[in-house]
Formats: sequence, C-alpha cells, structure tokens
Amino acid sequence: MSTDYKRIASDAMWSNNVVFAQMLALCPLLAVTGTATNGLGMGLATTAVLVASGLIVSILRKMIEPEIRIPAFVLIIAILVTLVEMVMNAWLHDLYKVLGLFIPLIVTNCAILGRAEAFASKVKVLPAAFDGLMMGLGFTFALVVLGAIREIISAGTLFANASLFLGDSFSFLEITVIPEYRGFLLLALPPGGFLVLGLLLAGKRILDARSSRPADADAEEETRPAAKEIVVGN
Amino acid sequence: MKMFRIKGGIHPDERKDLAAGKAIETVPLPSLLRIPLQQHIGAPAVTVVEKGDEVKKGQVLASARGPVSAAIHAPTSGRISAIGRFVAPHPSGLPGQTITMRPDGKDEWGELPAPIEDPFAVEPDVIAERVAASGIVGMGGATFPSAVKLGLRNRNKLETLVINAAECEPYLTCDDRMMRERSEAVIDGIRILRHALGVERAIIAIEGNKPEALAALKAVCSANQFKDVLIARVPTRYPMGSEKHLVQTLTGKETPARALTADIGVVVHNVATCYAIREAVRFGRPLISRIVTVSGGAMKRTGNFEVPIGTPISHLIDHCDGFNKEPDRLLLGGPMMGQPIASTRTSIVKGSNGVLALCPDETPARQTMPCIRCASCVSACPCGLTPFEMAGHIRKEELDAAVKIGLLDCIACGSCAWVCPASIPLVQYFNYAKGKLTAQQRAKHKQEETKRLTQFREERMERQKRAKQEAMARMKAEREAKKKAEAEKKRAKQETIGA
Amino acid sequence: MIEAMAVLFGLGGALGGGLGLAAYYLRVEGNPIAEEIEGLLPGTNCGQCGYLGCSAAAEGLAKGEIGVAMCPPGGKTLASQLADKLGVEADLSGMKDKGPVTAFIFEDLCTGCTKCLKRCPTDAIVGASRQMHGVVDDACTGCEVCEEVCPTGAITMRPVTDTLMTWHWPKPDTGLAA
Amino acid sequence: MSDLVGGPHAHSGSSISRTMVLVLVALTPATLFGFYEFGWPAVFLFLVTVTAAIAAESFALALGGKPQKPFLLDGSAVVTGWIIAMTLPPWAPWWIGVVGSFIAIVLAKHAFGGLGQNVFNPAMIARTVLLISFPIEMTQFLTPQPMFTGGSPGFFEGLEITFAGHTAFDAVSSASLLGAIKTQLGLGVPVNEVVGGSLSLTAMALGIVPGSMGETSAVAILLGGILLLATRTITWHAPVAMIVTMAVLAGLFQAIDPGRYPGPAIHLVSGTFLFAAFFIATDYVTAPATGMGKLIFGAGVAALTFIIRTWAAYPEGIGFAILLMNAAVPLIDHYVRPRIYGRTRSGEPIRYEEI
Repeated sequence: MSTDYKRIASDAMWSNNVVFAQMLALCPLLAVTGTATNGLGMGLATTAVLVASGLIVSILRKMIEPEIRIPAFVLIIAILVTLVEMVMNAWLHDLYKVLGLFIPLIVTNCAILGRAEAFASKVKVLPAAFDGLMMGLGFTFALVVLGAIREIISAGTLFANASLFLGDSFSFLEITVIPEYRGFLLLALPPGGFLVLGLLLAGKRILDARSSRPADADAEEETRPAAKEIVVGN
Repeated sequence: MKMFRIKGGIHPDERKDLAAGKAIETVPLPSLLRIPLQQHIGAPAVTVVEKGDEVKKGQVLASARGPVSAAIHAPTSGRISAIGRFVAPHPSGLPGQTITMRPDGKDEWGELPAPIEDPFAVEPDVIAERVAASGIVGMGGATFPSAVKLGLRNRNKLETLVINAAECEPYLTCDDRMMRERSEAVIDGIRILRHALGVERAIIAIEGNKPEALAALKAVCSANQFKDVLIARVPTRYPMGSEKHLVQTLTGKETPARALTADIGVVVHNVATCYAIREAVRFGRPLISRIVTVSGGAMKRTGNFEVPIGTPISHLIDHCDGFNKEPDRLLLGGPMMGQPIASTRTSIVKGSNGVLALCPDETPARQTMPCIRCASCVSACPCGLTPFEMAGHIRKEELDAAVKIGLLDCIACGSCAWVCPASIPLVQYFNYAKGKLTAQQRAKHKQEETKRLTQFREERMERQKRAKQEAMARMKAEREAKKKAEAEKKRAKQETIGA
Repeated sequence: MIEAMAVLFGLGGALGGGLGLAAYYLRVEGNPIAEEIEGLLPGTNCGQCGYLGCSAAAEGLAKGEIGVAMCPPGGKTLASQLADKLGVEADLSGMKDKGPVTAFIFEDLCTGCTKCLKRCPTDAIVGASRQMHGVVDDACTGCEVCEEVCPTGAITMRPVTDTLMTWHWPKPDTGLAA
Repeated sequence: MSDLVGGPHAHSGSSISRTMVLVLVALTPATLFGFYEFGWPAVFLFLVTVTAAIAAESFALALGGKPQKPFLLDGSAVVTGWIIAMTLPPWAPWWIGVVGSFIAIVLAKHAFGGLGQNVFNPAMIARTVLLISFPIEMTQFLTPQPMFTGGSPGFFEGLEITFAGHTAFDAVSSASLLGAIKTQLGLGVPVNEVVGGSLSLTAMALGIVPGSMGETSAVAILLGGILLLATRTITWHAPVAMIVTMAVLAGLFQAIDPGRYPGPAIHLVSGTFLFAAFFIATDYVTAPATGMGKLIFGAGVAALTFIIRTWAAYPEGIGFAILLMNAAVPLIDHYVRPRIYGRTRSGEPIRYEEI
C-alpha cells in the first residue's frame, strides 16, 4: 500500500470520492442535504468517525483474525458513532435535533466500513488516519456541494442556520443568495436530492472525460501513420 | 365460402396496374444462359455434364443430391461453355456454382420422359416421381422442392389442397396473367395435383383484387363441371400469400409453431407450380422457364414475360427497353419480401417471380429515427409478435432475449417495417439476428467437433506413448532375459569347465 | 456501566463462537466457475494464452491471473462472453477482431516435413512425409501453432470468408437511435 | 446502385412528424377555446411555453451531441410544450411555463435518452413538479373572462399579467370545481350542495368554468379525441378504459354516500380527466404496446385518479396517477403480450386433439 499522502488526498477528494466515484452512503446523502449547513454537520460527524475508526482499525489490524474482521469493524464503528452522537447531543444540541435519526445511521454508512476493510486494515496508523480524514472531507465536500445547490435553488439561501451549529461567530456564513425568492420546493424534497446528485455525477463524468481526452487524441495520432502504411502496403 | 379473420396485416399500395394488363410475352433467347446449381431450398444440385458438352433442351444438367434437392435441366439446346463460380442471384452478391451455357439457337428438344396420358388413372407415386425428375420447386418464391411436398401424403393425413393464388405482393402479376391466359391448363394442373395428393378437394385462394383471373378459373370449372375444385375469393390484405395465414383464412385453423400446414391436414402449392407440374405430367417437359413480372416506376416498359431459367437479368431489362431513369432499387421478387439484386449479370432462377426497378418515390429512403413505441408494428404483425421490442433487444445484441419473445416465429413479411413511422429497418434486424444465431450455432458445432478431435488426438498420442513404453519395456526385458540366459550359459560353461 | 460491558462481552462470546464454527464448517474449496469457463474455451489446448491447456487457462481466468482477451482463436466474441461470465467490465474496443481464420498452405513452399501435421491439435492438417500438406477447413481452429513450426513459412492464416451458405444480413445502421 | 438495403422496399409513408402534427391538430379546438375563455394572458403563456420547449429541446440535443434538425422537426418538443401549456392555470406567470418546459424536455425526456426513451410522460412530470414546487401559482384558477368582453384583459394588460407577474387587473380568482368540493367537504358541506350551488354540468361540459387553459371544455377535447381516433393515431383502448372505470367507481361510491362522493359526471368532465384520457394516456412512449395492456393502463389511471381525488390531498391528482401507471408500463408490457401465431398464450405450440 502506498503511503503517498498526496495521492491519498486526491483520491479521496476527487477520483475515488465516496459519493461521486464510489456512490456509497447515498442514504444520509439524500436525506440530510436539504441545506448546506446540515450537509456540513453530517459530513463533519462522519469525518470524525472515519478518522477514529481508521486509527483504531489500523492499530488493531494485526490482532483481528480475518474471519471476524467485519463484526469487529462494525463494533468499533458503532461505538464511535454512539460517542459522536452523545457528543453532539451534549454540545451541538440544535444541530443534533436537525440531523436526528441520521447520526445513528452513520453506523451503516458503507463508506466507513468500506475504508476500514479496504484501506485501514492494511496500512500503518498514520496513513490510515489521514485517509480517514481525507475521505471524510471528501464526503463532507460532496454533502456541502449538494446541500448548497439544493438550498440555493429551493430556498434562495446558503448556510442558513450555520450559527446554530458553528456558533454565533459564524453567522457571517448565512447568506441570502436570492432575495425575495419564492422557493422551488421540489429541490428540498427527496426527488430534488436525486436530481441534483444525478446532475453532479453527470458533471463529474464530463470533467473526467475532458481531462482524459488529450491522452486519447495522442494515441490516435500515433496509430494513424501506421494505418496509412498498411494502405500503402496494399 | 366462410372466411376466417387473420390478425394484423397491411394494405400496401398495390401498383399491379403497371403490368396487370400486359399479356405474357416470350423473351428471345439471350446469347448466354447462366444456370446456378442452387435454385431451391436444400442441397445444391450436382452437375452431370461437362464443359464443352452439347446439350439438348430439357436434358438434365445437374441432378438432385439428397432427399431435399431438385434437378436442373437445359432451358434450350446449346453448348456448356463453363462450369464454375459466378455471382449468384442473392443479396450478398457472393459467387455460387453456376453452369454457363451458350444456346445454339436451334432450341431443339432432347429426349423427354413419355407423357402420362391419363394422370388420374396412375398411382400418385408415379406423378410424384415425375415431378421430382422435372426439377419442380415451389414457384411462389420459397422454392421448396415440390416432390417432397407431394411425399407428405405418406406422413400426414391430408384433407385439403390449397392453391396459393393470392399473389399478395404489390407489383407482381405473373400468377394473375397465367390464371387469365392459361386457365384450362392451370385447373388441369391443380386437379392432377389433387389426385397426386389423394385429397378430396382443392381450394384455389385468389385475392379479391384479381377479378378477371377469378372469373376465368370459375368459367373453366363450371364449363367442365369440376366438383373437386373450389375457388375462394380471399380478402386483399398483405401477407395473405403466407402459407400459414392463407390456411387460417380458409380453415380457421392455425398451424402450430414449428410445424407444417400438413400437420393440420392441408398442403399448399403455388398456382404457377401447378402449371409446371401439368407440363411435366402431360408433356414430360421439365421446369426450364417461368413467368416473370417486370415492373416498377423506373422501367421503360413493364410486362409479364415467359423467361428461360438462367436468362441474365440484364437481358430481360434490355428486352424491356431499359430504364427511363436511374432506379433507386433493383429487386428480384416483390417490394415486400424481394431481395436486392447485387448485379444485373445474375440470372432468373426458378423462384424469381418479378424484376422490379423502383424509383425513389416508390421506395422512400428515410432517416431512421428512434422508436417511439407507437406499437403500429404490433398491430400490423400477422404473427402476434412485438417487433419493436425484438429489434430493441437485437440492437443491444441480446439475441437470446429476442428469441424468447418470438424472433423465430417471424416470417419476415415486412409488415412491421412498412408501417413503422420511425423507418426502422425491422426486417433487417430480424434477418441479421437469425443469421447470426445460425452462425453461432455453426461455430458452436465446430467447437464441439474440434474439441472431440483434440481429445481423440490426445488419446492417440497417449496410446502411442504407452505402446512405445511397452515396446521399450519389452525390449529391455528381452535384453535382460538374453543377458541372463547368456550369463547362465556362461556359468554353466564355467561350471562344466570347473567340473 | 457494568451492564453495558456485560452485554457486550456476552454478545461477543456468543456471536464470536458462532463465527468460529461457521469459519470451520463453511470453508469453500476450489472454484466452480473455472469449469463453466472451460466450457466456453475452444478446448484445443493450443497454448497461445500462455497456459498449458484450456483447462489451466480457465483456472487462471477464474483466479483473475489473466485478462479475458487472452484467446486468439476465440476472438472478440469469446472475450465478451468471458467478461459476462466473470462479471468484469472489459474494454474490448482496443482488441482488434480479425474474425475467424483458418490455416492455408502455399503449395510451392511446402516441403512435406510433417512438422505442422504433428503439432496440429485437431488433426486438421492432412498429408504425408515429402508430400504436400493440406488443411481441412472444418477442423481448423486457426490456433496458429502450425504457422509457428513451419520451417519454410509456407503456412499463413487466412480470414474465413463468407459463402452463400454462411452469409447473413449485416446489422442495420442504428440511425439516430444511438 | 445504392448500398445493400434490406427489405421491405415499400413504406406506408407514416412518420413521427406526421403523427405529431395530427396530435397538434387535435389539440387545436381545446386550445382555441382556452384562448377565447381566458384571453391574452393565456395566449402569451402558451407561446412562452411552446417556445421554451423548443429551446429546451435544442439545448438538450446540443448537450447530448445529437443532430438538431431531425429531432427539432419531428414535432415532439412542440407537442410536449403545447400539452404543458394546456395543463397550466391560464394566467400563470411566464416563468412557470419556462420551468415546466425545461423540466419536461431536459429532465423527463433527454435525461432518459431522448425521443422514445422516456419512462414517464414529460408533460405530466412537468405539471407534477410545478404543482409540488409552486402550489400557489399552480392552483390559482380564475373564472373565465371571454376574450373581447368587458371582463377580459387587453393585449398590454395581458402582457403585464404574464410577464410582470402582478395582477393589477381585477380577476375573479377561484378554485377549480374539484378543489372547491374538497375544501367544502372539509368544512362539512355535502357535495350536492357545492355542486348545486354555483356550477352547472352544462357549463362544465362546455368549459365555462375555472380550470387549466385547455382542459375545461369537454366538448372541445372530445372533438380532438375523435379526430385522433378517426385518423387511427390513437386506439380506443386507453380512453375508453379510463372513462368506464371512472364512471363505474364514481357511480358506485356515489350510490353509497351521495353527500360524500361526487357522481360520475362531475368526475368525468372536471379537471384534466378527459384531456388526460385522450392526450396523455395515449402517449405512445409511456403507454403499453398492446390493446389489452392499454386497457389495464387506462383502468389503472382512472382508479388511481379516483383514489387520489377522493382521499388524498391533491384534488387534481391525475398527474400522479399517470406517472404511477407509467412506472408500471414495463411490467404490463412484460406480462401482457399478444399471442404468437401458432402458439398458445403460454408460448407452447398449439396442439390439435384430433391429429
């Protein structure tokens, strides 16, 4: 396994992003991204769990028999999630009320178990924790983007109620993008989540296709003379 | 007579008026005749003449091979100038074995089998034998050897002979003209066929758009008071000429899938086949010419022509003064099920009922659009299929899925593609899929065969190796035994010396 | 506190025991898919894939040691079949499909050395020592083994061309419905 | 000679654009009546919506790298835009039409692969999305003010209503009949009193009632429907199944409690029902392919509509009913297929006992 931190970061943020590339964790994704603030909260909670679980799984990786690794990972994750839930209930009660049910559901977030299984259980402690962090940030990034788009279109605001979550000093984040907006309710509803996610995925594919196109063009350039030779040969 | 409805079907623009009024003409002999050995369904015929042979009209050029095949006879007298591969009358334009013959212009008959004076007095088998010897095949286009169909008598309990005179393809009028001009002979042929099959009655099914032919046949029947021939006027609807649908219209019975109409007691013969059979039975003449409709908007002169088998299509077109404009498509057969002609150098064969030169306003070539699921094809399909769905599967190469929903029950009549508002070439999709499936089967068969061969070879190698080892072991044993014997001898010698 | 620990310990013991038993009794050996794959391969053991025979190649495929585009006699068709069976996405666009080929022997170059004859896995080459050899098209799989062993370069692979018997309509142009 | 072309070499001459033009012709009576009833704002909204549909189509084609000309000329975008306009409240602001058209064409049609590939009826998706997202704008119906009468807004006032959004003009806004029944029932007023009060059935059949632009006049819609049936553009199956099912269900429930359930006549002539029966449920792409399938589809739409109208929150629930049945179409098509010639329904070859 590589401990190329740059690579880990770029993988997690873009090319192997939990949402945009692996298409995991769609349940919390679609459910809580009605606003950017919710997305941010959910994303950070998940990041905390990812970092901690990566750390612990990596530390214990030599002790855990392969036969029981999945129950063991689940146990670790479940305990971490319970801790996070308690922490949020205690210190970020308002956000806790909004996210509610979805905090315990982080346990079943397949991205976390997936990272534990595919990465943390195979590498040293530091890269595992770093990967957890970057994956979490990648997930947060996706949640915030999705939440922001849905929020802007559905309500015309951005990061509404951010102060509830981050404290009053962050109230500058709360922007009303389109004043006197009538609202486009559909985007706040679950179908809106699917629609925006679909469009974002399409957008990513277009971007990826564009960045890989020059290589293809070169390849074509190389094969062309060969084809000509054959024609001449005939 | 009570008719039964068939489902689906279409009413294409008939365009029969282009040639329906033209009496049958004979075409002068061309300078060369090219006679393919594969003019029928089944195994190609085997040549019995050689290059340079002088042949007489009606002489056998190639004989049938195997149970499903048909003999081929010389259309005129002349010299065999070549036997080899030549462009076949087939859409692919690939070559097939062909006999090339140069007519000597004398048109001399050779020795023909003796006419059967009273066909109704002889055993049906005698007639079947004569039909087989005369190389007669189904002349409606399917070209199935007729003698094989006559043999169905021994396999199935037959009740009815249906004469297919529907001629439902647009443009084509060759059967119509034959029934009008040679009605006596046609009826006679039908009665001979009825006798040969041993059935009670024959029903002639004519589409309502041929009233003259209908009247002509009726007149013959009533004049002679034939009780065994019924004439039925079937609705004008394509594809009425499809054997199974014609039988359903007349009897109300559907032929079970993957079965023959004979399984429900009905045998269908084309009306032109009946005429050919009569010629063979009454006069001993083999099938060496047929009536062909030349039509289409791009032809200068249209008409119906009696053409010797093997006549190059270009000769026929020239005889009709050529084209008045560049044809968009040149077809052998009708516009619905006919095949494009790869080259006008190919010839008229036993199954060619028409040569059509269509101009662009007759064959609108249009852009294929996506399917909008309008289901016109579903209501047009006479076989109860869902063509748009089948084509969708085939487009995605899901051939098995297409078979599952009935691809192999498709008769390729083209009704679906005719109605399709998106101009999707549905029939070509189906032909492609059917062909590809056959190719896959062939490949699989070959793979199994080669696997068997490999196994066989490995066993042989193993055997050889074992045999070699055994031989070596034997040799070694022998050597050792010899050594031992020698040593023994030596010892014995020494002992004797010592003693 | 004590209760939480007790519950977790209890659950751990019971479920862990169950898992241990499962790991012991439900062990899976062998690979059933290899046999299915072998059924798809040509079965001529020509060895062009690098394995000793088709059965070994099937094992290799099942283990994922080799890509699906490994069998020249099978061509693109086989590769896509294998990809289906193995449930992998294979990019076959780069794989040039020569289509089926069969061996052809140039008469004037053949010395009758019987080298090809001995190597042909399907006995598709006929002939005898010092006599011109010929290929039985129906038995030839186009595995190219003979081409490799021929000392005079008298054997070449020719694409199988359509005949009236094998030709079928090409797939129509999909038009705008792409 | 041309390249190898497969048969058949004759064609009926039908085409997608021909079909679409027939649909447009059939829509014309209802459209003209709508213009007459609701005046200039309706005309402007109609023009905006259709133009937006064409623009959306062009945009989506460019995005998908498809050729513009054949797809713009096939007329399907115009039909979609036209039908959306028919289902909008006539004085709705312009952006309702634009948003609706883009949702229909880009999301409901081209995201699924374009012409012929969409699972759901684009116009109904647009209507449903609009209804959910902009409930106020989408339920503001008004009492008809026939054109060139005193109550009708003039050309410039019409422009103002459609484009500036503020209704300086004094319109008598009211709920549609189904909405009114729903509200009144909630207040405890029996159906017969609501109906007996202000609205007569003849007015509803003619279309002199509040409602969407093209849906109010049963007579005009029937005229178009008959044209479609006569030209064999549509088959009778889906409309008849819808009407019969609705009549039976509504009749049944009215017989049980006339105070609670409105009768068949009201259900049939009000709202989008007839319009949907002839123009939406018969959409080729999103309806089953066989006659039997269409019957099931139509019956399903009517039953769901009745359920949604009667017991759910949306009195104009036919859009949901259509979309739900659209989702069931692949299933219907899978199980309901024509019997193949020579085979029984189960696909086995026919057997005759005597042979």
